Amino acid sequence: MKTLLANQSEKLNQEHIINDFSIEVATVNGSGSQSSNSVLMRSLFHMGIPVSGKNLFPSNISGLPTWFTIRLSEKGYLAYKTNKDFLVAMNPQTAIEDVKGLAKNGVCISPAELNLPAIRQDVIHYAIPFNDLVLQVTDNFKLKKLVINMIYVGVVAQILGIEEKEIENSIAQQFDGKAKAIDLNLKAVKIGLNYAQENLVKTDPYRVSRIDKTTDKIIIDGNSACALGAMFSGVSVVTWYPITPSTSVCESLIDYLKEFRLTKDNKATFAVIQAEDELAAIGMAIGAGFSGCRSMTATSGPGLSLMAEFVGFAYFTEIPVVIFDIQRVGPSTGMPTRTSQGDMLSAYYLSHGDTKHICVIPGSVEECYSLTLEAFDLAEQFQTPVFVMSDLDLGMNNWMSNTFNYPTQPLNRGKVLTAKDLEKLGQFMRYKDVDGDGIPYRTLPGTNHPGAGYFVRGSGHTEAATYTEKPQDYVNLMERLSKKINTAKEKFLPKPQIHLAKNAKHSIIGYGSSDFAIQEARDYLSQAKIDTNYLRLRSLPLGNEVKDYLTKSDTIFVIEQNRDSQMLNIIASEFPDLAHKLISIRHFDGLPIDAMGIYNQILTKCQ
Amino acid sequence: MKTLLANQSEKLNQEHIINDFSIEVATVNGSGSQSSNSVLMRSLFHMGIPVSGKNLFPSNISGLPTWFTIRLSEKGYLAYKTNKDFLVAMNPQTAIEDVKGLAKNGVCISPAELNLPAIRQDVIHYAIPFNDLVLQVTDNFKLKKLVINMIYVGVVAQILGIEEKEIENSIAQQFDGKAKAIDLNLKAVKIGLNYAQENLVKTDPYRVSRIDKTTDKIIIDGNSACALGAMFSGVSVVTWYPITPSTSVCESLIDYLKEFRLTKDNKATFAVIQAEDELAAIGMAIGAGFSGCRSMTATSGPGLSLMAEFVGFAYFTEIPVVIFDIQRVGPSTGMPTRTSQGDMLSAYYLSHGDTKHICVIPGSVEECYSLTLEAFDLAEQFQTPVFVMSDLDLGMNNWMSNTFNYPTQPLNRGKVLTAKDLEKLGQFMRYKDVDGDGIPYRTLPGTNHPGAGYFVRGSGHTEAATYTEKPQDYVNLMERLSKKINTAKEKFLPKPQIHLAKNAKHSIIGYGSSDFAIQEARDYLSQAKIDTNYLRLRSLPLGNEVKDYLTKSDTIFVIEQNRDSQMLNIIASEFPDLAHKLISIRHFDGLPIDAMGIYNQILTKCQ
Amino acid sequence: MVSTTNSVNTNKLGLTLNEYKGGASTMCDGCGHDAISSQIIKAYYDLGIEPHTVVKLSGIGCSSKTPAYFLGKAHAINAVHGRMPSVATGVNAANKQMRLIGVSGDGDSASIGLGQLCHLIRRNINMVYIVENNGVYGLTKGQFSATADLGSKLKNGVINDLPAIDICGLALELGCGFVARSFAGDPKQLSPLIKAAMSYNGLAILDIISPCVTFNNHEGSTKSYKYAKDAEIPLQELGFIPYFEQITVDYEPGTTTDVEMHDGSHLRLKKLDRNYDPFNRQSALNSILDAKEKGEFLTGLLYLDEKREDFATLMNTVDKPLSALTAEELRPSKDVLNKIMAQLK
Amino acid sequence: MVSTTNSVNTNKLGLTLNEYKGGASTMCDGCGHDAISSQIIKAYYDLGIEPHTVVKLSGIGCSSKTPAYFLGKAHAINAVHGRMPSVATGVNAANKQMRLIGVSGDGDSASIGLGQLCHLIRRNINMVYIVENNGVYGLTKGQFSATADLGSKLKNGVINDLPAIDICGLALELGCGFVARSFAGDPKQLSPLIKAAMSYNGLAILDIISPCVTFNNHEGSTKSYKYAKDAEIPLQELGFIPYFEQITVDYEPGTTTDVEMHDGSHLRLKKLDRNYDPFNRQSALNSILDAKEKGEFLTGLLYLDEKREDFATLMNTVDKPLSALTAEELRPSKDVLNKIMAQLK
Ligand SMILES: Cc1ncc(C[n+]2csc(CCOP(=O)(O)OP(=O)(O)O)c2C)c(N)n1
Ligand SMILES: Cc1ncc(C[n+]2csc(CCOP(=O)(O)OP(=O)(O)O)c2C)c(N)n1
Ligand code: SF4
Ligand code: SF4
Ligand SMILES: [Mg+2]
Ligand SMILES: [Mg+2]
Repeated sequence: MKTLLANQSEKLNQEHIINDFSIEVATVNGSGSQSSNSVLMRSLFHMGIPVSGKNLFPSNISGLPTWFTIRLSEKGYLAYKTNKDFLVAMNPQTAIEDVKGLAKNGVCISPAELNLPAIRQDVIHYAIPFNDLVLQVTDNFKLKKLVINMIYVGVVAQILGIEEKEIENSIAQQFDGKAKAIDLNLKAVKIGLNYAQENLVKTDPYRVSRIDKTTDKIIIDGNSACALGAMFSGVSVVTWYPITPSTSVCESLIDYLKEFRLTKDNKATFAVIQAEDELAAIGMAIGAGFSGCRSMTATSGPGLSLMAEFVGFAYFTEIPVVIFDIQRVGPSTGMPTRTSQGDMLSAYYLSHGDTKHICVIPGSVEECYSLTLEAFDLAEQFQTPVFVMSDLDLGMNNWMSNTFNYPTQPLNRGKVLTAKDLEKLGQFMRYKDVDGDGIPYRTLPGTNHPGAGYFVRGSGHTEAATYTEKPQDYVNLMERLSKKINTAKEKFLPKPQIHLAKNAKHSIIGYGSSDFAIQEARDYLSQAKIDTNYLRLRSLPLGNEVKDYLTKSDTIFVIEQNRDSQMLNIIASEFPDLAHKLISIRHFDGLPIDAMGIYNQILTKCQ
Repeated sequence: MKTLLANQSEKLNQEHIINDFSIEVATVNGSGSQSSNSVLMRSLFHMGIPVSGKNLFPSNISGLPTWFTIRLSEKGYLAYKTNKDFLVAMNPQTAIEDVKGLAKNGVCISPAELNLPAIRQDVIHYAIPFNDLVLQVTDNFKLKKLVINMIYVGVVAQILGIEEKEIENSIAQQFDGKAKAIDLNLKAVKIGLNYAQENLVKTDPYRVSRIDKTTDKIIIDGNSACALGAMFSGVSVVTWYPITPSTSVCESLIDYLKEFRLTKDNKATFAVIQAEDELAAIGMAIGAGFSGCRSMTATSGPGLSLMAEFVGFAYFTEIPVVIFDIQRVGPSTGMPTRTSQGDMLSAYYLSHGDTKHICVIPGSVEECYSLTLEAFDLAEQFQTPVFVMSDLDLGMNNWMSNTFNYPTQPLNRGKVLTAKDLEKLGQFMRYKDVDGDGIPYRTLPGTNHPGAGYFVRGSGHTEAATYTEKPQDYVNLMERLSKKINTAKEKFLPKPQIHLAKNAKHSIIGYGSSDFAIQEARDYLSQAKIDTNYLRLRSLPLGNEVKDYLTKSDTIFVIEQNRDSQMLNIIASEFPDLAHKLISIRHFDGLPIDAMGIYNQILTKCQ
Repeated sequence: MVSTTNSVNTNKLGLTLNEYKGGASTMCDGCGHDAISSQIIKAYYDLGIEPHTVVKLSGIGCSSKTPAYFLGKAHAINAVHGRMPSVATGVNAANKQMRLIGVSGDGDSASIGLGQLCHLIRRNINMVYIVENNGVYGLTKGQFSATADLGSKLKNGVINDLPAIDICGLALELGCGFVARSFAGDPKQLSPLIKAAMSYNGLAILDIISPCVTFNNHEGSTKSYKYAKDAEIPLQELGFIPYFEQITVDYEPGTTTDVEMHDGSHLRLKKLDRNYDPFNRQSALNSILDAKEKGEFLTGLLYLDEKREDFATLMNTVDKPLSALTAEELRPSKDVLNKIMAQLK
Repeated sequence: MVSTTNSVNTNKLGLTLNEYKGGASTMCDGCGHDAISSQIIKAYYDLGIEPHTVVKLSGIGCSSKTPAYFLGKAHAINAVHGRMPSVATGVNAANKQMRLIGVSGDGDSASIGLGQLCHLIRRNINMVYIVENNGVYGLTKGQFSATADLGSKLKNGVINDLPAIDICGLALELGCGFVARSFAGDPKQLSPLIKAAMSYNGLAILDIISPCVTFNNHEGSTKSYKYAKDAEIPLQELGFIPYFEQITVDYEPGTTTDVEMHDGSHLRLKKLDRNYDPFNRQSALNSILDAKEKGEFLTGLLYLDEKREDFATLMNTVDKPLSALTAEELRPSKDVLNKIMAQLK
């Protein structure tokens, strides 16, 4: 018996599919499968195989269907793949649909009692008596529910050939020194492993095998990466109101801050305030930003809408604040646990009247970190709200990434006058464009000088921060604000990333979490003899690089994850002269965008 | 003495300027000059002279400078005119600046004690001993402050030749039967008249003379016109929170409703609720709209921002509601008593996620009435929020207009199923596109049928109004919402008004309160041999007429009252193919747009 | 026995309990919210209210989802987070004949929604308003809400150092005419309270401790089943007799009070150990403060004022719902327009 | 005489009263708000507080404009309507050493801003919070606010049929540690109250009736000068002795209470007719309710709790203001990043 699986696998060697397929684990939420899936993913990662993990979960706490997908890709493709090759069908509610959704000749592991094999003949089924096996681990009712998930890890490991050592490592990592938990889970894995080894005849082609493509890589979700960026930006006031999928930005930041930002006598160098709602959260962040702290809040769609009035206030009164918008599917409550890029227009123009905000748009978890660093600098340098436009896919899913670099630049705190400066200057005009770049000087409360104070108001104000209703004062102020944002745009905002292809007849513009799918799609397009240029936007407003790119291209596919072609709208608004070249490619069903979808749409439009 | 003025005026007859100039009255607010200015304006109007009155007032209750401008124009130009010809300088705080601001060879009436004549030699000064004269009217301290304003009415009347009878009529109209007030004010006017007649030597060229250009016309402000539109639309739930300049929409509506919408036993056929803020106001209006009432709320910039979340909810759940946005200068508090068209982008895209709202854009007080009628029909027909985008200039200033027409169409209550319908249908799918136009059927609470109920939620929902997170359900819903708004756009939204000129090389697009200034500017341009086509937008999203117009034009000047060329952005977004033709003409200092400004900008761009 | 048509399995309308149910609950097993839903279902059934005459309202949260799990045939709006009160106000203004029930959470009502709740109380909208109070934001995974008690502990050990907002105390302070507190684990008390609230003509607030088994049911929580059971001190023994049932007089005078509600139903309060007067606002406030100091958890009817006029009455609208008015009633005649035009000339 | 440098026209810092003033007021002549501004100016002057150590905060309204008319050299944020409390919270979190004063109106605080105000109270932010209460929205021309009393009348005859939200009652219910009510027309009382509020370590709420002469000072108004003067019943005679002045003991024990404030100043309360205990929350609540029933307008210090910890204390931050931290204190070292990266591998 012991050798059956091994033998079998050798026979089929010629048609093996190695390190390039996707595993889907279907469970119900609240069942504790997250740890198991993490362990599974990390073990693969530790074997040097590029992986990405995506959690498709309901807006609910427990008992509803949840799917976790792990994609393995030697080429390092990290985007969502609609094809699922290898299924662990633990959820009776969805098992039939799940099996139906499998790719051709897929594999299905399922509890024996579900009797799934009948559904599809082309699928290779491994039925496992989980309920019996779990009794070998524990008879504690609560624990059983949890450890059953580790049993499938063992089964999968055995079938795919995941190294046991790496599973052990991953479990140790997952349960972080908690010996009892480690033992129990290891035991469960072993039982799964053993059962599979002894009872299953491997007839499927899927295999993993150690390579070395993850050296120096990490796995992290975008929200934790944003949190790291914030901590290393020196954030000191964090205000928030929980909302999926932004919650974990603040929750992981709290963890980091508690670990790394206490003084020796356990005093905090930060304040985290859970506000009563988003109006309060942004108000608090603005108060702190005015007072000279690096302050932030994080939210998602509905919270963004609620912040509209205050964000306009901060824009007009020139108060720095960083706002993370982890986009989910809207409008309204929409689908809180699904991803989209549907807030681009709202965030960019947020608030009534003439407002336009600096946005940075990370395209990877690495950029979640690095653009957050930039966001805090930009907010203080330009004394204005800065949005970090992430999304659920980037924010809550697990991504492989290069390790993050320690910031090379010191904090840029912008134009702040000290008591000494004030002494020298004699007089201080809060809203005067002294340097011709549109950026005025400010003072902070606490500056020990009787001339430090000034009056912030959301109504019309002069250069001296006094009240005015004079038409020309208003025009001057508004023109200066434009100029200020222009200075940012021309010199300081994160530049787009441009990939030019030789002989490319077509060009692509994309942004944010679409990057991985776009890169993958470009490879497929090249294979279909359609070479493409690609510009990935990393900030708003759009700068000259974008203009040049538009100018040099004939047709430009603007790829985005929303219904209304929001970024295309923004591009058309900012470069009306070039707008006729734009073609919209949209994906907005709430699932992360995938390469084949893009490929197919572009192919159709090219024909 | 008696004849001096008369003689003098005859001498100068050849250079008279008749019925075509502007009068500016400079006072402080809270001083009661509003009645006097109204009387002045109406008297001119009753003499058959087209007039428009604009009040430039501070965001404050009393004691600060206020200017009221009356423009007389035989040609019927009603737009703001920056040139002031005839000044009544009652405010010592601003008198010097006011005189400096007068047009060349202007006229200045001022209190004798101000000694203004020294300031400008070219100006014709009439110094009046108001403080002495007022003693002849009353010695009541409070009343003196008020009636002094009627004295200048008398003086102006005598100098310009306003018929005394019309002043009498206007006073009667203004004080609506209150005999004591009428007497007192008449007395004051007479004293002004007599003083001027006996003491002044008329040396200025300004005259009025009866014509017949106001027959069948009315004078009204846009907010009252909106209120009338709402009442005749059958509005029954009005929710609001005061904010300048939208307050008078609701306050005049309350007055109208109390007069005309009580039953014989004094019961109300309406409910007006003063909410605690704008979030509550829109929430209440949505609750009422869901329940089958025609409901509305009115607000301005900051309130619009606060409504963002709820408006997205109503869009997504398909609840009718009419929202009046009387635009003022933003961002933030901005200049609450100055006008702008700065909320176009915010309103159109209001809320996070993919949202796009129907907006109607009145270009006159007449349209404030008629497009309000349409707005209520559209909201119920398309089960969606509809914005009426007015502004302070239109809303709070006095405009001459044709009388309003009684609606010719019955109320269009949209697709509502009765108990009988339900009985017939058996089953009812709230969100199903039965007719292929994207518009589903709804039921109302109170329908006497056990199957009438359905579940409204801002989260993902199926055609049967049940909860869903299925990607395809979401896509279907969002596509249907697009289709629904498309149906409106193609067939039901107010069409743009188009004026084509023979041989026009240039085209104009404008909207809202800019209409009067644009029309006037087109005349001046024609005189300068630049004929222009003109399309006035009356709704969003933009329909095929706009596309055709763009297609047929070479260059199109988009004229608007905001910094960021907001409508140009919208046009570019919706017609990227044609966006390269657009040229922005902006005016955004908070004063109403004027013809010369437009003329000059276009002229420069044409050269 | 008088009734012959009503079998034991139907109510006075001939409907079964099943017809008062909603979709399958998606709450966690054991969640207090489900227990409350059951009592709501039972109350409508017992009172024989037609489901389609009810409008269910809620905000966002686990608790706010529950209207989907009862009275499937009612009208319903699951509004945005914390702003259900305004929507309810609009519904009431449009149709004062509909019976409104709002279900909210402590986050929805006491954190983001506190302002709207206060103004709802002030306006005295005729509705039942239930706060399913678990001291945490269940749906966003267990952060403290503003009703979390001082010193109570989260699963991860974090301790709440801010005082709780007391929904009942606040309601009393703002003049609410029906204020009760109860516990999801005490169906005997919950049932008559919910029915009385439904019979009350005005805003009836029920603050119901409803343990979140997933995030706030541990040692150190003051909103757990165990804590509530141990600390609960019921103020009365309650009975409810709907208007269509015969009133029996089998109670000892002096110890029991019988209140006739607006619709003719009767709420019967039997005194327990304490001498509590639920018709005195001031003493109600004092009792709540006292209890808070002593760490007691008082449940029952805290305050009842049968005289306060509800908002719809103050609005003085026509008898029929505004939403039922015809075009003729809504649009004034041409003469009216002409008259107005004449005045503007 | 000890002091030689301080002439009669300067305070202990050597500053004149003028240096505590702001821009010219744009309030209507006689507006209560101006009277309050004068007392604020005087308080800062008397206490010898450096203007630039103060942050003035407000929302939107006539009242909210007034920070522009006092302490011209202070820092200031005139925030959006009704949301000043959150901004104040952020300022306090960033710099707990600044002295915060908020000025708001009844519309700003009790209508649109009610939720934020309640949560400000709950958090106990260290600041003086003044509500210039005139029962109407002055700046938008006189509509009723949520503090308008039941039955009070507008100039146009409209009568308010909703109960008033009582800022002090609410503050007490929510556990505010310093609650006082006063009247713009009573400078003798106002002055010590404002000073005591400034010396209090936590949130000090002052609800000050401040008549709107333009829109709510007529017959039928319950917020007019006349009404307030006639109805006012002061609870104590108040005196304030700043920490830097010598304390005299020239009072009769028994009739007078002397409270030492956090900063060492003393508030002296001399009993008047009534026996009022301002250190008992419950009796304060009761007195307010009693007075409301009798139509009395109680003024003075309603409640004082010197023990409650303010928010900054609870936050357990480093001693210096967070806003004064250096880059080194704010940005963890490279080792920290490396450590974190290692864990993620
Ligand atoms: C504007 C907005 N902010 C935040 C959220 C996220 N959110 C959903 S439910 C919830 C809290 C719900 O708590 P509670 O009302 O106590 O309900 P429970 O889940 O505990 O029953 C939050 C913060 C949201 N949906 N909308
Ligand atoms: C979001 C928003 N809504 C409405 C307004 C309009 N508004 C300005 S002041 C004010 C009321 C102010 O009343 P209160 O706070 O009592 O101040 P008062 O003028 O009476 O001193 C309102 C409604 C606004 N500025 N912002
Ligand atoms: S998370 Fe808590 S509140 Fe939500 S359903 Fe589960 S137990 Fe109930
Ligand atoms: S309107 Fe009223 S509140 Fe405003 S300044 Fe005038 S008197 Fe004061
Ligand atoms: Mg809760
Ligand atoms: Mg007020």
